[in-house]
Amino acid sequence: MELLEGIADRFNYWIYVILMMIGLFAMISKNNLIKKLIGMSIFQTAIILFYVSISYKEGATIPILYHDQVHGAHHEEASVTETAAHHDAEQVAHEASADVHAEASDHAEHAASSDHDDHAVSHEDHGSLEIDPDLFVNPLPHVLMLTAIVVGVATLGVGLAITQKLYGEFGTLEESEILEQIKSAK
Amino acid sequence: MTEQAPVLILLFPFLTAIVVALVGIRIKTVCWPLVLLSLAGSVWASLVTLVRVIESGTISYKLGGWDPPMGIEFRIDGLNALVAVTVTIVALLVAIYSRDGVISENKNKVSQYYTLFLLLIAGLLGMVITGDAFNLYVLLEISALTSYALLAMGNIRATLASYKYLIMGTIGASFYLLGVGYLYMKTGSLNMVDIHEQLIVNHLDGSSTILVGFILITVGVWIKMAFFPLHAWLPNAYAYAPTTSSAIMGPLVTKVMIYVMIRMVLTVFGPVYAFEVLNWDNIIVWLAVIGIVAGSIGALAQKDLRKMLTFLIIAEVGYMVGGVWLADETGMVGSIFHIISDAFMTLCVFLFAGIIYTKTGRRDINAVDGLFKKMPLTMIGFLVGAFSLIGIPPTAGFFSKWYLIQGGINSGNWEYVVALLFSSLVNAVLFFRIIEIAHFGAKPVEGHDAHHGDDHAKISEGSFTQVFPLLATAAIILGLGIFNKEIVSIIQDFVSQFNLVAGI
Amino acid sequence: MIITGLLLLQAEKDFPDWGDTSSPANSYRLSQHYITQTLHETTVPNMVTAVLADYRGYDTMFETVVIFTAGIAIIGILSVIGTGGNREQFEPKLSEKKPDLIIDTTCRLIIPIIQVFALYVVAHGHHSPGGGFQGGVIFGASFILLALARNLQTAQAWVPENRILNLAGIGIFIYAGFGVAALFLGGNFLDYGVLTKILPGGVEDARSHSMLGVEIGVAFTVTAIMFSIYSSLASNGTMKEGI
Amino acid sequence: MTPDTIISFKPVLVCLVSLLAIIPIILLGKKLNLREGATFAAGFIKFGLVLSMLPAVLAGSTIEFTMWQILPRLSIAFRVDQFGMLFALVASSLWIITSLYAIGYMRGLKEHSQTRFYSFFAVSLSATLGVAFSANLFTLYLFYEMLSLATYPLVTHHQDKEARTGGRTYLTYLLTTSIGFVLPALIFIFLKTDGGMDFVGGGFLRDHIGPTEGLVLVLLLTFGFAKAGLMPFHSWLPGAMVAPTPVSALLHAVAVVKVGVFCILRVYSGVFGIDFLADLDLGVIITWIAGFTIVVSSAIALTQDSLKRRLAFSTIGQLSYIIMGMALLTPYGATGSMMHIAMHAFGKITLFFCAGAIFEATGKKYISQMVGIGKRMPITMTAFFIGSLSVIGIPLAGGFWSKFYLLMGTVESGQYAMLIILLTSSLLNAAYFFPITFRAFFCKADDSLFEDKVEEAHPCAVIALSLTALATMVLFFYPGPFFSLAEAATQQFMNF
Repeated sequence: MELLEGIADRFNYWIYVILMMIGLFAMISKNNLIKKLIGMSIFQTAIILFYVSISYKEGATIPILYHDQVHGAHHEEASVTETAAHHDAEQVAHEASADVHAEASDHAEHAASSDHDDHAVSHEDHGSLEIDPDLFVNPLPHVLMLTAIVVGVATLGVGLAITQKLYGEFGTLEESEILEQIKSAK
Repeated sequence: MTEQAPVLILLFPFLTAIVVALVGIRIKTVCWPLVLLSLAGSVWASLVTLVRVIESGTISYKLGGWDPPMGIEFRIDGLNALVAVTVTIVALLVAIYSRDGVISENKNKVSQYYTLFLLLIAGLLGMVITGDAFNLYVLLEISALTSYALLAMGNIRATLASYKYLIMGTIGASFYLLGVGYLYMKTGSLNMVDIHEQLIVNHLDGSSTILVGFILITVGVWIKMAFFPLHAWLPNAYAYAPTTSSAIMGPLVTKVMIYVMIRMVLTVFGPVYAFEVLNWDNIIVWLAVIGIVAGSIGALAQKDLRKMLTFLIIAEVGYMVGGVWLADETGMVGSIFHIISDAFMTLCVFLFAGIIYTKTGRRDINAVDGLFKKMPLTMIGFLVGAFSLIGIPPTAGFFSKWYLIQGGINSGNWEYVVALLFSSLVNAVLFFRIIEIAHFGAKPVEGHDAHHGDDHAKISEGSFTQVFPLLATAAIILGLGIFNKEIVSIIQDFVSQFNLVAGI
Repeated sequence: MIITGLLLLQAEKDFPDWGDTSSPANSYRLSQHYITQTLHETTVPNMVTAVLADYRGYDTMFETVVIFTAGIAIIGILSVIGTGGNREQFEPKLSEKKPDLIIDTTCRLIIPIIQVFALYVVAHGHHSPGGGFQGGVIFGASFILLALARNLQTAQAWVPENRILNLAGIGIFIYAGFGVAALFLGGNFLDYGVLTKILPGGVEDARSHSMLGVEIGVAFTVTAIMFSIYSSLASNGTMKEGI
Repeated sequence: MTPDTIISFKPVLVCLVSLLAIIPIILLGKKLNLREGATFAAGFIKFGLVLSMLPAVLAGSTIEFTMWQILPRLSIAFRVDQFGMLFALVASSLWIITSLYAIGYMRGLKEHSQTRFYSFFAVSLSATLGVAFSANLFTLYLFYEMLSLATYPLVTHHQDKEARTGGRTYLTYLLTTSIGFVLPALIFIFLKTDGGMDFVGGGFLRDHIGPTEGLVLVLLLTFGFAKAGLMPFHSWLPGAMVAPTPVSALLHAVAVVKVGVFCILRVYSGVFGIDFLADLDLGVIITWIAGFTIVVSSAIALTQDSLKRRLAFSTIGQLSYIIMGMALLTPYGATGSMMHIAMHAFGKITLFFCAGAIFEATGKKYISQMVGIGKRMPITMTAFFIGSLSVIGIPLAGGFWSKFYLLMGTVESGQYAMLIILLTSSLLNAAYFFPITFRAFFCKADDSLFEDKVEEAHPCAVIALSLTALATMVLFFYPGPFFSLAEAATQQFMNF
């Protein structure tokens, strides 16, 4: 039972491993050049899945503050406590995350206050806006993945350009035939 | 202005790359001077940074004004200041050399070529000075992409080789990314020093995620570095590339990857973790030994001059990886010094191969037929490089081998010492084969007093822009050899802070 | 193959011990800081864009460089006739075959909308998901749609080949320009806070304005490079006859 | 003058003189006489400098100078002591005579690319003196490598097929042994001893290494310095006979081989220390190795028909005399071996000069063809006779003294087997030298072998070889400087 629960709990990590294996297999053993590139993109998407699954938090929304919260900042405590209360009710079921919550909240307290003093010049109306970090998904992996996607596109583009040049020269996309032609040509 | 120097090292090649891309299309002749100017600027900046590092220890330059864990920061200490200086000087020398090479080989793509050339150097420099693990991945990707393109611009054989390089390189880079992901999962931070602190604070030594992260990163870096079992793509990648591309990539790309490995082992994971906890460093030293032996034998079997040199690079990589994993202070100092001296040695030999190729148009070893008379300057440059690769005393190669062997003896890996000696002997055989052909002429002539046929009369000395960098590199090799005390003392106090136990 | 087989086993072996989904990484102060402080420091509600453009702005700058290199590399590898000034500038005449009515009208309708939407995405990177990259890609896609609908020449007429490169270059220059401006004004590279001297509003507003500027720069480069990759790949470098 | 250490720039100057001499030689490449003049000038300056240091060294003091401090414990430093002075005196004086001879030989045969020849000649000389004056093992190794590289173009001067194979064997032997054996030994010593590797009278390895390591190190270093031509690693020497005669004369009779022997003696006395070797009784092993080489090489020499190869094998034998002398670990043995360096140098160089002269004048290489040559080339053959006397060790020629001391050394050390070996090998020497002179003078010359009239070789060559022959004679009567230097050097090594 424990193993099953383990797998269920980290379901997306399993998928990531399987995807990565498919990608790697394709890249290494496939003979056709284009198939290798496809394998490569599968491989890169597997990594992106892995990163994104790191940043997931139970019951957290996308890392963008709601419209009301942005303006809510203007009338300080009222809106924050109201949203926090609403969330508390919903989260009481997840006793597991209770301690995380408690510890996280004092984190926010500490971060907010320390941040407060060094921004002496910052505008008063923003004040100590209360944003509970557990409400939002961790944004950092998403940023990293933006870069990884772009890198994937770039490598794919260069790969395709090279395959096109090879095709123009050798007339075939099968690596084995290309090697024969080189041997015969040499 | 000087405290901005760290970022200037990078900015000069980066911004000029874009200017060259835009302006180069219209006026081709403007590219070369621009490239030279930018690289001279970055040499100046790296020297200033080195001086500041010597005076005030590690510099931390916060990018975007955010303090380290939030924003990205450059962390420059003894090690990467030295490597940055080497990279910029080698780049400047190759840039001077490249004027004839680029024009003769891909005449209508001069501006693209130089843009990629500068971006490659910017990528490498960024990798050397950055203190952030993910940023290192991005810059790794840039230098990889530019090297695929620089290779693919050569003849058709080079394009096929660069395709293989692309596949292997992407696997290597993605493994590195995965490794960083694993680390991030456990430590939550991307800044190298921060990760290290987290590793110690929550004493994560035991957790297998960190172990797998470590394996992934090291394997990824090994692939990029063409360490022995994973080196398949290197030989024909560099052999058929345009001369300037192989001249810039031979000495630099592999050396910077070795620097990345050392940075990972020392700063991020910490020597205690990397050597004691894992304690399979002896296996790696054995791998390195096989790498050295295979590289040297491979080089023996080659007819093509540049392919032979690429096999030598594989052997040199074996030196450095072995040197690091001896887990011994002198071995570490030796491998770091070897990075610097080997970059110049490989550059000198590749420049020579490039000049021979442009002059005689032939790749094979006999192209060197009877060149002592016709191209004495080039031959002298080559001689210094060859002696340094073999390890004849006054040159830098001797001293780096000196430290490596010392490290080997201290840490009791005798097989490493034997491998080093074996490969220097093989180098001796290789290079004297060339010197012999250069001295005599390819075809053995009977008779008492053989005067060579002077069919090569038309070959004159290489043009100034080709011969000057070769001689400059030779001078640097000698200089490094004689004045290595200062450099070694910088490395020493960098390595000592990790208080590696001297020999297990 | 054996090596990769070994590696796959490695990936398999480490699986059991991973942290649970509400993993420690998220509790570490770094991500906490991003979530809580972005509003304070950059008045930009969308944390992802804030981190993307400001905290790790240096990363994203090299992001754009990666795309730029890809574009240059592809032109470098493929372009047989070279892009030197001396290439005879043929007049991109519209091909005589009459475009098919349905495709023509639909694309005449859609393309402007796509482009407007793309601009919206770029501009609203602060408040809603989106930003330089996404907007740029959509904008580029609109050109590609045009090239597909008609033929390469018409798309070329709109955005001639060497001007694309300039566009891409200008994009990066804008981005790097912000960084260098910060340098000249005394702050470290890419430190937008220092730009308050020239930009209206407080430190945070300066940060969000400069982020917007950077996003536009990124959009330029991405559009230009997307289209140039398409055009060189489609026409195998000759930039003449597309699909 | 009290025995003290004088710090002076002279030793460095000596080495630099011939190095700097290359510049005028290359510049004056075209104008032959001027170029020869430059070589001579360098030769004389060098010899003068060495002589100027002689009195100080004779009085027992050493001249030291450190050039570079590459590493805290590693430096390129010079130290002139009696032993170094003895060798330097031999090398620099013979250099002048050989350049005189080389002019005659080169002009006579109109060899090509002579400028390159002279410049490399000068470089190899500076390397030899560098070895002579080196203060520590590292500098010794540095100049040793430099010498093997500088002599490669000289050995392969003819640039034809044999030169290529000769050159290849020459390099493979010398480089493999030096990198394969000497380098690890060097590093091992560097690690074991925390101090610098300077040569100290009684050796500095005494308390650092155990007996087995000692044995390994001794063997490594003895065979590492392959230039000394010990049996297994000797075949590069006959191979190098391909070179023009002035090269084989100076280098293979005096400079290159003597450098090998010099390094070995330096290592025994300076690194290990005589009494340390005695404790580990390593001396016996080495004496047997040397003894074996002596007997075998003399036997092979008998069979060689080509004159130069015969001389080469006899050199191998003589070198092992020197090593054996030192390995006897007795005062007489040591003095005898050091004296033998000088005596053998003069003797053997005369023989090589004569071989070259015969080759230049008549084009003959093989002994069988040299019947009745005495009548045509009287001076050359008499010089050959005197040279062979000295090498065999018969009175009236300098060689006698050194052989005499060696014999006394064997008696003193009680190794009678060595005494027998010494005597038999002297007989063998006689066996392969006298037939040549006998056939030259007393046999009847049948004209078919020679062209019509044959007279002496190029005048310069003849003057040079008669000079060296005279020197061997003079040394017998007035061993003088060499003897006193050898005596003082043995004192220094023995009583520490």
